[in-house]
Amino acid sequence: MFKKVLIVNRGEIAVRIIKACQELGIKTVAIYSDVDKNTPHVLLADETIPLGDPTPIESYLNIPKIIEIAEEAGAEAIHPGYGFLAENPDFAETCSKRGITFIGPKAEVIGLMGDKIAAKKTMEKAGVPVIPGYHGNKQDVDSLVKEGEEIGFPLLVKAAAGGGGKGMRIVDNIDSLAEAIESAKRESKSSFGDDTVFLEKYLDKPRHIEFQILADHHGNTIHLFERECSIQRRHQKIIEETPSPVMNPKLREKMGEAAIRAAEAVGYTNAGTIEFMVDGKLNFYFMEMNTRLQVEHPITEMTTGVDLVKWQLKIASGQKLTLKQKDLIQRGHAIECRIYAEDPSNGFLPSVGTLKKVEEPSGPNIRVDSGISPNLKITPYYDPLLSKLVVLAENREEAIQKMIWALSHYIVLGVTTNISFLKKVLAHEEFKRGNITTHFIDTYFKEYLQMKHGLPLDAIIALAVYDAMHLRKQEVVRYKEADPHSPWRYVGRWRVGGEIDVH
Amino acid sequence: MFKKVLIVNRGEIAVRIIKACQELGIKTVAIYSDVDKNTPHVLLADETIPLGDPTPIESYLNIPKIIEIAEEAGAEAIHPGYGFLAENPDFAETCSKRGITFIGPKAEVIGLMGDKIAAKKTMEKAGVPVIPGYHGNKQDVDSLVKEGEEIGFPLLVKAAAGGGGKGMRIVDNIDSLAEAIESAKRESKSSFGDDTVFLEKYLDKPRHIEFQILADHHGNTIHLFERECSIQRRHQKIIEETPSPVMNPKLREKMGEAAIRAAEAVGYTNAGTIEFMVDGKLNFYFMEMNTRLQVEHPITEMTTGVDLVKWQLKIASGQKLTLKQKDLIQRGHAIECRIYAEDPSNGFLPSVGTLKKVEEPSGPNIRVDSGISPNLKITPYYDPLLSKLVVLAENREEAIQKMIWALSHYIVLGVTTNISFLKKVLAHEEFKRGNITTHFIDTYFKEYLQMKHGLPLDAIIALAVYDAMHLRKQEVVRYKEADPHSPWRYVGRWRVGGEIDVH
Amino acid sequence: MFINYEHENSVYQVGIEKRNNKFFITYDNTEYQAEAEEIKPGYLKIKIGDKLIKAVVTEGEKEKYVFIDGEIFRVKPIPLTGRRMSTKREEGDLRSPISGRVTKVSIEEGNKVKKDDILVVIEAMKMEYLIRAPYNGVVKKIYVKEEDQIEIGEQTVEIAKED
Amino acid sequence: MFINYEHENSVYQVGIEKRNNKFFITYDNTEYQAEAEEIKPGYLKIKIGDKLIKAVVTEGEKEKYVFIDGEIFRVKPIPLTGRRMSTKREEGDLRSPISGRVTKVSIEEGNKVKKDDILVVIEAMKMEYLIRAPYNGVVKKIYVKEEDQIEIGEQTVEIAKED
Repeated sequence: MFKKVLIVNRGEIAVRIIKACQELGIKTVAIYSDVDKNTPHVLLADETIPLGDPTPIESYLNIPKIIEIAEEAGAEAIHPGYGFLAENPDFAETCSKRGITFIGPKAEVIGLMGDKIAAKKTMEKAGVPVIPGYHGNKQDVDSLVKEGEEIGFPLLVKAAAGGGGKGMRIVDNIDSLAEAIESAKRESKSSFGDDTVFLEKYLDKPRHIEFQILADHHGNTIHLFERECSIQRRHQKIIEETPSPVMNPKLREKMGEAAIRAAEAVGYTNAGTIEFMVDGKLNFYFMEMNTRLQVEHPITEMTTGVDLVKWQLKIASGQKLTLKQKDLIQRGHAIECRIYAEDPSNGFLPSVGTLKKVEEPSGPNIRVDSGISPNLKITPYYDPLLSKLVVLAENREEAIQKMIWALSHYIVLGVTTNISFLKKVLAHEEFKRGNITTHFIDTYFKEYLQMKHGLPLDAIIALAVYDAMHLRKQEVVRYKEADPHSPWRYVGRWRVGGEIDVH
Repeated sequence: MFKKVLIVNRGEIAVRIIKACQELGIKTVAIYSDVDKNTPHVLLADETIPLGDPTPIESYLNIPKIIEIAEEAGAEAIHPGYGFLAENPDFAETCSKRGITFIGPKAEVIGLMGDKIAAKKTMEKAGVPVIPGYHGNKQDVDSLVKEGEEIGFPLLVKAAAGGGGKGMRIVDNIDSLAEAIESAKRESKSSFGDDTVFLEKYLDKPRHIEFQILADHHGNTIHLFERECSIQRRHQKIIEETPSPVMNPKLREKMGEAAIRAAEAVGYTNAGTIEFMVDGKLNFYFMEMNTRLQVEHPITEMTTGVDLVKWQLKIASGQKLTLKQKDLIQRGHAIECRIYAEDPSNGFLPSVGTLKKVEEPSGPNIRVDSGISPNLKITPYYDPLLSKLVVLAENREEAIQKMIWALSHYIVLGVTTNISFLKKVLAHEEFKRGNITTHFIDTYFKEYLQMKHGLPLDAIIALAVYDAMHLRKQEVVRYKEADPHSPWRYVGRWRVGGEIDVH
Repeated sequence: MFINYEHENSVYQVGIEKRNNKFFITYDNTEYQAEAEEIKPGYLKIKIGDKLIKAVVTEGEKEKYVFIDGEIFRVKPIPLTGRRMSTKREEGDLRSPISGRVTKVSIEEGNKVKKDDILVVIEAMKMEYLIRAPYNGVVKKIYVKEEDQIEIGEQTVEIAKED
Repeated sequence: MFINYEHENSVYQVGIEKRNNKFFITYDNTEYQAEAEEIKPGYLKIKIGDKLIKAVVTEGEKEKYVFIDGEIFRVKPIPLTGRRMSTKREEGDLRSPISGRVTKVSIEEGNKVKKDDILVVIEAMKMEYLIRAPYNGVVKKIYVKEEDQIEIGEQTVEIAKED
């Protein structure tokens, strides 16, 4: 096993990886940009090295600087987490050239799967079903519009290098196709430095269901069952669960086999995920492979009892996978909610600010993978994921109840979060029935998101009591001197103008 | 299911029960004595009712007051937790008479099992092996000494009404038997209002292994495997784990069957535990039955995926046990450490004070059942259990590693705790090998507990830096004015007199 | 004393007095008598008759947050001496919905634009936000240039309406 | 400035000066230069050369606690102006090891006692603690009576040694 590992990430995932390393007796090196100086991952690591400028490209994406740090610190291996450099083949390649173990698959595999077009072609060859679409080289807007017309609508425009909804557009008709392609290309260029896009048939009642893979360097590949990730906003998962409410043993076996076939077709090693789209008739199609740890890996860990991050470390250090497919069992039902600093009623726009109070729920089978603490500044530099709340229960109904309880006991004050919104989704009758698709939020929550919910009386009372306890003397005096005849004398609620119109 | 439940307990177990109720949509009523006004269980409950005087007999043991509270609050059921009134047949009986569901077995069963002598006789009749001993009515010291001589030494003097090491004495020879009997009687009288004691053969290489039982009101009884609870100090468990390192499938089956037989012999309902002693040759003997939830129930929950407290509520409300013996599987290895406010190097004496900082470890498969928070006063009124730290891992070795990591990240400042001592036990070679008996602490830690460990340089530096930052001006001035020629000028370490001799 | 809280464009006015360790809260023509304790900074236990309110209140830079009954509300206290603050957007006032970086300015002052034309692109947290023309018109003023940092609520462009 | 900490009956003397945001710590004839930051109350990050010390320090009523490297240490700061405080128990000085309630006093002043005789029984947290005679002797003074509350370190009985 490694003696020292450098974690090239921040936030909750860096914390998760550091803990796994420390439990295995591995020393950890954390890196941090100027704005992350006292964040949880920095306080937890055994050694910490500053990166300076918080701009991603100057910090967590800065390959030369990171390699230099790894060498100076004497780290034998690098764990990239997810995001940042996790799926960058150049980085994996550079590590390998400098004699540092990259904890993940080989650079070629990352490169192959990172090119969504090449990935689909490879999977088609391996006999894994793929979605009809255009993955060709004609990248001018006119040609793409023509290809799109052939595939038919609705249609998906997708950045070849993309992920997490970036550079992705759904197009309902030919009129808006050109503009969607241009915008996707622009976003992809700016995010990934590559503006190649491809087009895909957009499925009916689509679900996003993925399979977790573990593969060692001795020819053993297993899957750890599915994760249902259909609940998304802006094409970004926000609630994941396992088992999928739509899954049955036969389909699970078929999809599991396809996932293993997909991984074996590219000589995959370490942890990875095969993402499938499943339509209303339970046909499934390969969508893409994520050649890294997933954000939502904890739900698999809770239902299988397997520690995926520890296995990543063991596999990377050359150990054999001792878990056998036939011994693996899913038990119970797990749900993950992603806690974001964002405002659901304002288009899910990220919210920045300083966290004033943080109190995370706890209890049996409640897991919080968290990257936050009181007084932390949430900046616009990085992804606004604050933490992941994960629960396990004996069945789906109890898991939903537990998650709602846990969300109701999650105190994060200082930025706007999606906690309340997540509760509303979980409590929705159609969610409870398991009738979910990737359109769930758009279908059922358009109105909710524009509704005003009002300030309850108890909140008004609490605020008033708090202010009465805390307002400084001069403020109180000023209030007391207010003209008793002014219109402000009226005590109650009134409405300001109209809505805020964020066009 | 009940609409409202009164929790007749405090601390971590009250918190645990309230959470289970709230997840099931049950409203909770907490009671609290004057010193518990702002403790976690009070802050979490839906309704809270004061008990006044903190003396146990005036508060958490005050049956008339508690029944009155239950009726006024409209609670349909009472959960007693463990300790206090959990095994008091009069209380269970009173609840039943007043139409309140007591969440536990019937009063008669509690009474029968609470009388250790009658319990043994019942078990012998049911064909469950028991330890040789004297459980008779001759309770004068002379008769007991005579009976003890017959059984032979070493010998155990045990309060009939006892539990948790209270009113228990090990006697090595005839000379100290009389005094041990007297002292046990006195302690039992004061703790339980009953001074009946019995005598038992003290086993060779004894292990304490217990089986968890669940039984409904429809004739279904299952066991949820064993818990190894041999690591004890002052006859009180401090580390529990499952599976037991000594267990094999055959023995597990035999003991599990005996446990179910024992439960069925008394018409047991709800959650309970059959405690066995297992000797060096893997003979097992019924020791006693705990007719309530155990402190160490979480390790069973983590390895079986079953929520015992939720099942207690379901069973008490009349629901059928849907768990089948054949479907239950132990998975992984779980360990619990009890975090006590006590000083291991001073005879494990309880430590009182105010908790200044509390930061509990967290991470995948780490569970903290906690009853504490910053600024809480630890008083001498109640048991000094602060919390229970529980971990689950794929195997025993990783579970031990994880527990040591978690203990090393458990910050409780303001009272002395056993955290450091627990780590030393877990790291002991014989513990790692699973060679544990109930004598483990006495055998391997006598010396350790008397050793001085010294203050490391880093701690000295941290203290000095802290003081340099925080000492008030006049203090600093006073130091600065100190005579540079005084003997205090010498900077380093020196020893005061000898040891503190706590005789 | 009277305090005003703004929440979702509504203003809540409440009166509060402290006398003899009791709080008298007036809202919507009803008076509530409360006993209250701050058990640790921001953590309140408020008793009104038999009812217990547990809340956590904290102050951000410009707003207050209150956690109550599992929900979090953000309010802005409004100074009593101030005037009504309109939070309605004026037509043609295109403020940034987010703090981020201006990655593209597609227009120049004097340009004619059509409804829904993209005017400015702002990137924040790896996402792209498009500021579009709310109606046909002429670009009157541009407040930002490419690569500018922009704060939430800052104006980007002014468009003079035309038909 | 010099500070003394008592831990397990040893006294640690340390010198510390703050100059230009650096701390100069002298202990055991070695000087350490440190940079330090208190990231939140009691949470210290201390840098000495390449080495980083992370510690949590807090003050109890009479003692200080420091959490470092997974271990917790309790120390008593000793005022510089004070005299050496002996924490050694004098023979025949039988202080209570615990705060609790005196449930039994088995002796009277003037009684003869033998080594290991039980003198006083104290109950705390449902456990019983026995105070025994450390040697043969005569009961000189009894400081407690049954049902008294007793604090940790409080004297119970004095025994005059006899052989």
